Amino acid sequence: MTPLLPIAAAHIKGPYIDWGSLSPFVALAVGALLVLVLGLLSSSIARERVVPALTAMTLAVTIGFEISRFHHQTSIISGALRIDDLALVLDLVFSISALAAVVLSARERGAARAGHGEYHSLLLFSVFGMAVLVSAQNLVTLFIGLELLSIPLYILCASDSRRAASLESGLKYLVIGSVGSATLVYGLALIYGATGSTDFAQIASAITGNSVQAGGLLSDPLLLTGIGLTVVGFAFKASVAPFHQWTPDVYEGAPTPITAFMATATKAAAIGVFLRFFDVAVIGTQDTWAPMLAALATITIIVGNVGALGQSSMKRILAYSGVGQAGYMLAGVVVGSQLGIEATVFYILTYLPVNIAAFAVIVARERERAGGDDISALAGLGARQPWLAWPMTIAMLSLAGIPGTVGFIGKLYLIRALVSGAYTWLAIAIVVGSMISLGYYLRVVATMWMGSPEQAPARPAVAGRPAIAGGSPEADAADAGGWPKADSAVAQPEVVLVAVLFSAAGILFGIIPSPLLKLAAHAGRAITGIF
Amino acid sequence: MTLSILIWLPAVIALLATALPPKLVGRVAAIGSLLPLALSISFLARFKSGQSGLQFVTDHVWIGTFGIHYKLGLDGLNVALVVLTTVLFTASLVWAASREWERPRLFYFFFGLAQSAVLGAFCAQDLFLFVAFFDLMLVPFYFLIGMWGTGERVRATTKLVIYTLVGSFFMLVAAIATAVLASDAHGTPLTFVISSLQHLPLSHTSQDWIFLCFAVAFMVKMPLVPFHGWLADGYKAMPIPAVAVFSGVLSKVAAYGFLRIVLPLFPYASVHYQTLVLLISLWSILWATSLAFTTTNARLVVAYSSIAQLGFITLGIFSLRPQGGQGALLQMLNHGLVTAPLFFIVAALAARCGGSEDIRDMGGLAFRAPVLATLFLIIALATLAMPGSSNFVGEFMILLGVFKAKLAISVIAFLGVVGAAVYALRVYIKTMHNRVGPKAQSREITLRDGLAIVPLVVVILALALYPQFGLKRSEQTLKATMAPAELQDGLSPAAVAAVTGSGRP
Amino acid sequence: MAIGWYLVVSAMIFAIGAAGVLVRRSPLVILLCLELMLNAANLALVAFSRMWGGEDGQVFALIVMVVAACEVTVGLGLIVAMYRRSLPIDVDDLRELQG
Amino acid sequence: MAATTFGWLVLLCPILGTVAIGFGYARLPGRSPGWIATAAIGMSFIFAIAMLIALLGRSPAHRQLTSSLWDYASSVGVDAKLQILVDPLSVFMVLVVSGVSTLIHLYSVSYMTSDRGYSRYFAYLNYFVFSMLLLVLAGNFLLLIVGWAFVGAASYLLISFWYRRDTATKAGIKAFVINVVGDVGLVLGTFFIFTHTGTLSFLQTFAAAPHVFHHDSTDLVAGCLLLLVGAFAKSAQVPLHTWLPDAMEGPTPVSSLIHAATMVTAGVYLIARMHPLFELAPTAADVGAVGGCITLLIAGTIGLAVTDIKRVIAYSTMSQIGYMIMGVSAGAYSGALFLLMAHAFFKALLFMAAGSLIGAMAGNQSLDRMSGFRRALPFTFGCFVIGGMALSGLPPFSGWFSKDDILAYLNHRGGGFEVMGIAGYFGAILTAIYTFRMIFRAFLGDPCPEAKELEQGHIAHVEVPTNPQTGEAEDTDVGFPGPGHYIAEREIPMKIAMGTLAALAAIGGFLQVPGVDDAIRRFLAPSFAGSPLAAAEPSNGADWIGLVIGAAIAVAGIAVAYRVWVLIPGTSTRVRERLSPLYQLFVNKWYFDELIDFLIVRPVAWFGQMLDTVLDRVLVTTIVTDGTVGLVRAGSAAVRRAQTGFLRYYAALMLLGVTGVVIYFLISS
Repeated sequence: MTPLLPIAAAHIKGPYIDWGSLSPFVALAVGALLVLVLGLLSSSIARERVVPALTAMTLAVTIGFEISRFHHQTSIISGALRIDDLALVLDLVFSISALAAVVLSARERGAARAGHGEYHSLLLFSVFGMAVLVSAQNLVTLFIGLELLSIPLYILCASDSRRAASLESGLKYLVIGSVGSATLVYGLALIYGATGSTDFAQIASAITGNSVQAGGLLSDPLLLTGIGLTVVGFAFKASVAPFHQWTPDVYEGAPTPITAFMATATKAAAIGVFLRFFDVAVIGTQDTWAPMLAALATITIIVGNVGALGQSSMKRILAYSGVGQAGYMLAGVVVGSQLGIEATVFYILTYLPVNIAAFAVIVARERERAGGDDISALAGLGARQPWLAWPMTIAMLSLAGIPGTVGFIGKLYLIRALVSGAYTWLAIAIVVGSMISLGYYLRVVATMWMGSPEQAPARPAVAGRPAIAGGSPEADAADAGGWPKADSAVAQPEVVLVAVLFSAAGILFGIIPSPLLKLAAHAGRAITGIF
Repeated sequence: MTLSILIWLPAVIALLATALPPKLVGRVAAIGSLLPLALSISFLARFKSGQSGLQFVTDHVWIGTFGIHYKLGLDGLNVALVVLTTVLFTASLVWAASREWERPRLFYFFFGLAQSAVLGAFCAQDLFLFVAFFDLMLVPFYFLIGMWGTGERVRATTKLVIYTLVGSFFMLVAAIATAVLASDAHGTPLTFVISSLQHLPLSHTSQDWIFLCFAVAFMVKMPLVPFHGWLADGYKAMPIPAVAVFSGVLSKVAAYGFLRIVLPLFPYASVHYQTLVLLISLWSILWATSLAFTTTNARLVVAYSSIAQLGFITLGIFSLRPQGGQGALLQMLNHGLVTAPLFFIVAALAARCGGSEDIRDMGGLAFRAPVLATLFLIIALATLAMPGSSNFVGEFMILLGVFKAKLAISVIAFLGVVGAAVYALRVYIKTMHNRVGPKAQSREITLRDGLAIVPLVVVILALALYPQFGLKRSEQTLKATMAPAELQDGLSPAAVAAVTGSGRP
Repeated sequence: MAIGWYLVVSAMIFAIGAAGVLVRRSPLVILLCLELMLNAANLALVAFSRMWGGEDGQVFALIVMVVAACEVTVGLGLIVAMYRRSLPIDVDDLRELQG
Repeated sequence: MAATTFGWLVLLCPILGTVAIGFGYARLPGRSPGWIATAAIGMSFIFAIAMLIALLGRSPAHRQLTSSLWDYASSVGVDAKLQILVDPLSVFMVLVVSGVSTLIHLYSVSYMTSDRGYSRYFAYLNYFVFSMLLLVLAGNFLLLIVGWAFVGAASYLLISFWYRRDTATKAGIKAFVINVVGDVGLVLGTFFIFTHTGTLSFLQTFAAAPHVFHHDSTDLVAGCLLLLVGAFAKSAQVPLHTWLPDAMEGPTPVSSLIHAATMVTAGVYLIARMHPLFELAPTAADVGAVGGCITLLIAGTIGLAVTDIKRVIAYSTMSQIGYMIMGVSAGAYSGALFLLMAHAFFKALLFMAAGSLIGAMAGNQSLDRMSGFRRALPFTFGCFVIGGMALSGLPPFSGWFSKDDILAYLNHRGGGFEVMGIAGYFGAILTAIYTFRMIFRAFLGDPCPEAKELEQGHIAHVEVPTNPQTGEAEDTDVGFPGPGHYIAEREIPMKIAMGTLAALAAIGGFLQVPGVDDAIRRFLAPSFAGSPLAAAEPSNGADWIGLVIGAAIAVAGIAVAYRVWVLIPGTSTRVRERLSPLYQLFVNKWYFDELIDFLIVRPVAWFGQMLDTVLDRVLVTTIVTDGTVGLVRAGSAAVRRAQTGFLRYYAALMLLGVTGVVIYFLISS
């Protein structure tokens, strides 16, 4: 017996596996499975305490691995996946927002209802899918990643199965999503058919290579149709107009932590794959798809920002604003230059913290009162719960692109990329979008600090007594002057913690953007290394 | 003692003050604001008048990848304005400290933040830094108006912020375009430092559209017609200390922007659009003047008068003649000094007329309030730029500049001078003179208000005796600033000499 | 036999599936139609892989089938859950979220 | 000490007075503010004399001194220092201003006693004197404009001194605005000149002018005409005169000081000061002369018709200044300035006397109510008669020498100027008539009730003081104007002031008797050195002929007045009926107010309305603001409507999008 083993080892030569580069994936997969198993335990402690803790740990470990892998570009699994800085930076985004989601889910009914084990492991699997998606170098892995990302989310959206809205959002997401992925896969099929390869690099060379000889693929209908269908598939995931319509409904219906996760991670993943696919695989046909994407970006910016204006549900507002933001990011993709990629990645990085912070505040409000996601629930928050009001304020200002916040630098980067990419008109579109967006961002801030307009009491300031700020009854009940004790804020410290941390990051990186800029630069170089 | 200290001190003080019990915050903030005041005066004292270049320069790299620097500096254009800022903020804080405010900590925090932002905007020598501060100024005012304002305050503040940000978003694009196009055109690394950009002229076509973006941003801020939509509501809603500094200082940032950025960087466009801008300013002057003597709201009279004044300032700048520029700079100083106390006085009047700011409710207030009446009279006469006031010297030089550039426009602009006399006296007579108004009770000005107003009046009188104070420091820098445009305008070999002389920052 | 015909057929199937998604109101049938769409893609994939003579296409097709199965499972799960909530099994009645 | 030092001291005293009174208003007891103010002006008069002596100590060639304290506004080509110019002209003006002012202050000390604004009044009055002195001492255009505007402001403050009367405040703002128009003219004129000479200082400008301007060059003419606008506005010349009659709302001493003796003559001073420029731009000078001529006629005719005693004197002031402007524009500098001085004496005197009358009438100013004060107010009567005779130019009073000096010069100069000379003589008849109309109606005839009461020895008092213009009750709880008036007969200070002036009015003329002593001309000569017009004085013979004619005309005029108002009392009404259209024209002041209202005020108001409604409301608000907002609103509504919630609808839209995209790519393939 014993002597056989070495022989076997000698004979069965497994392929070399670069565990180091694979480590993030491994960590996620193992963590997800462990969590799933633990979730089966009967002890409630295990389910309600250990499972989230373990999930968080998994993500932490993953983050650790990801950071450790910086600056070693490797492609693994025989070129199916490429672990480079772009992928890693985006993976960081996913993991962090997942971490935030886990923390926010701590008291989530949905989690309890779906069973903590399933809930959390699905979350992890979704992250896993994203990780695969953004490092995919191959149509197949790309598709796998996409589905691995989506299917868990369908379930998570519906996880709060007592609420009809949750189920509805799940089903809507599923159906529309499936249509989307069907379209995508059909597109991929056509591309494969046109180029005869599923590998990005080969596709790219096929396109450009042929073009050198006989004008070939650049105007090959098969290829272009394929690209078109792919555009739609990705656009759907990134909720780019006119494929955005699932977004508001699903965001509103889904449990808020999941919404937060989707709003940041999913969007990042979709934009990431946009970068990978369009700025690498089919970069040759840029002249064809760039105008299309530019048009889509413009439409998205307008539709998203305009749509958010009249909303009353905070989740819907953020959903629409997310649509608009997707438009901005897409603009970065359009440029197609390294600068554009950097700008896009950087914008994603700036988008992550403030959005999480905003959703955290919504989570807190939802648990304090019914209909907590309605904007009216924020009335007078500034007086009663500054620890929630400030993060929300910062988030809104940053999304609006006010100086002193990361959003401002993000816009700077995008516009700079667009201008030098000769897309100044798109920059103007972004600016116009931001102007419109002020309409609702400021409305939120005003509701928190100044009460709603119609409640504003008219009192002569000249009499020395200015009108009371925050016209809502709660605000008036709150003691005049000074900070009121943040009573119910301490009720859920972890949520407040998330809100404060992420919004603080939003300010910090607004003043000292260099670290994020470095990340973005690395990510950008990662891709240009391929060209 | 670097400029950074001066800039950030107010915010820091305000932040520290939030640790105090609400009762004390106001007084501490007011007293604390004396520090930046003293600091700015020390800078003024150490300022060397003779030279045109920057002094007390602070220069650190902020965002290396974009060549964005945290560069601050003083020169003839901004040294006086910096002092003006500290003076007015101190006055407003003194005025505010004697009153009760809801949530005082927050109030004074935003006030300090505002001061820091304004000082930053004045000192910034980097295009992007300027834009950042320019927008940042808005945030505290958004809250100041929205939380402590009166009447339709939320609508007003939202309107104001959106209007202004619309402008400054365009400016953001323009600023970035300036730097990017400049670096592309000359193959130099990307930089936002103004002094460096000065040596990287842009093509005429890009100058044109970039100029327009900047112009819109600045004209909204001032505001000039037709970008004044926010003005009436905004001014009516602002709490008095906020409105005092807003029209006293913030509007100047825009005018200053023209001198600091537009004229040196886009000389071609400045000349190209000279007539247009002059006409817009003229339109604003006439429009504001005519409204100022039709409206019955005392506060609005002041508001419109300041539009007219900013119209004059813009006229001076876009005369593209050194006299006009000097006049404009002096006038910025003067206008700031008169408009702030005017708002305090409007508040005092309203307090004597049952809180109503409608001049139909006022009248005959002078009887038991000779001091108030005298202060008001002095300020009113200064506002209408009566010869003998420093304001007159400002307008004199502005109109002289315009006279040299476009005779007809200056002649029409004089209508504004006459109109000023009408509305200023009208509001003075209708409030202080005539029969006692329905709600009016004549009371002498309180010591607390006097504490805010009297020093400003003293400064006004001092300047009236010695306007040269405002002129001598700015002369060299201003010549250098105007030179490229003058050169572009194809006149004055002196300008040629100046521009070659001002080659090195 | 030219690749074109395969494409035509797959395109038709895709179209039929899409049409089904649009016209049918029962989630079950919609799921079936989604299956159709995916399988249209499969057909195309297989045809192409025949054309190019590699195994990538087949592998892809297999994976697509697996994925399709997953989606359907999830879909059915949702439908069951809705049935448990005794919610109407009709997509047109799912209009709580809108605007 | 140098003359300039005294010049600065002359300026210093009144401003110190203002400050002292201003700060001490609450503490100073009784009449002390008045005394302080009087002392201040008296001091500056003394310093003025010192300045005169110091100046006379220098050789005629070196009698133009400048002195500057510090840079006022000197940058980028503008070179304005805080600079005074001391030369015979300015010294002459300073003497007249400070001298007359001292007396009028003295008069006011008692006249204003009962007024609650006592100290405010004297603060203003001192401030005015300071401004006037600054005006005449200014060494460059900028400072001149400053003084110019300061006197305007002071005049505004004093006109609306009784600020509870809206008639007073209206008159005040009217005066101020018209004066601002004048300032604007001055500033624009300065621009025209400065852009060529490149300096603001007077002496340098005059030195440079001949080299930079060719004779009658357009810019110079434009500049001088604009200077004339300033001069006309300040000196109440047609058509910018309408503020002066209303200015009579102010206390009577104010009318006497500002609106008779000093400020209103600033225009004359300006033209005299700018004579080198005007001589280079004869066109402008001629316009000035014609304007003055027209004014003296129009004002004289109105003076015949109005019945408010102060307004009669006001119009007479206008017409007298008309003479001066005409003269100074035509080149009769010394004559015009001589008349300026004489006029200061007798017109101030007349106003004081009128004030005393009004006091006796308990604030009523209408000639129709007055009569027969001869016995009640002998002293006032005497003063009034002396003033009247001087005004109408009877020999040997000051008015005779001065006015006829001008007219003689005009006739001598010829070239169309005789026409003005003749017009001047016609004006002289009018002057005599309206002057003695006043005297006869107020003092002769049988006494009116107030006069009778006064003969009994106590002043009439009305129980409800009313505004003489509108007749509405005064706002007595505040007490402007003071309840009681003091009249010359009872008050020593008033008596002194009036007596002195009466003496001056009587003998002042002998300062310049043609052929005997040409004191004024010789003294002023250095200021007008090198001016051909100044040199071209008529011969003494011509002068004397002119004087004789003048005297005759004056006598004739008085005779007419005597016949109309004393011999055959009904005449005036009959004349009125016969020439009713003419009378209407005069009594309505030639409809100038209506004209200006129609030509300027209404259009401006309309323009303002238009600007506001059309441009602002419609264009800006509606189109720009609302338009954009509406667009965005519509968009958001559309987006939300598209968000139906129908799953299949979403799918449909999505597939629609798919087809769209695919079609795009197929097309571009």
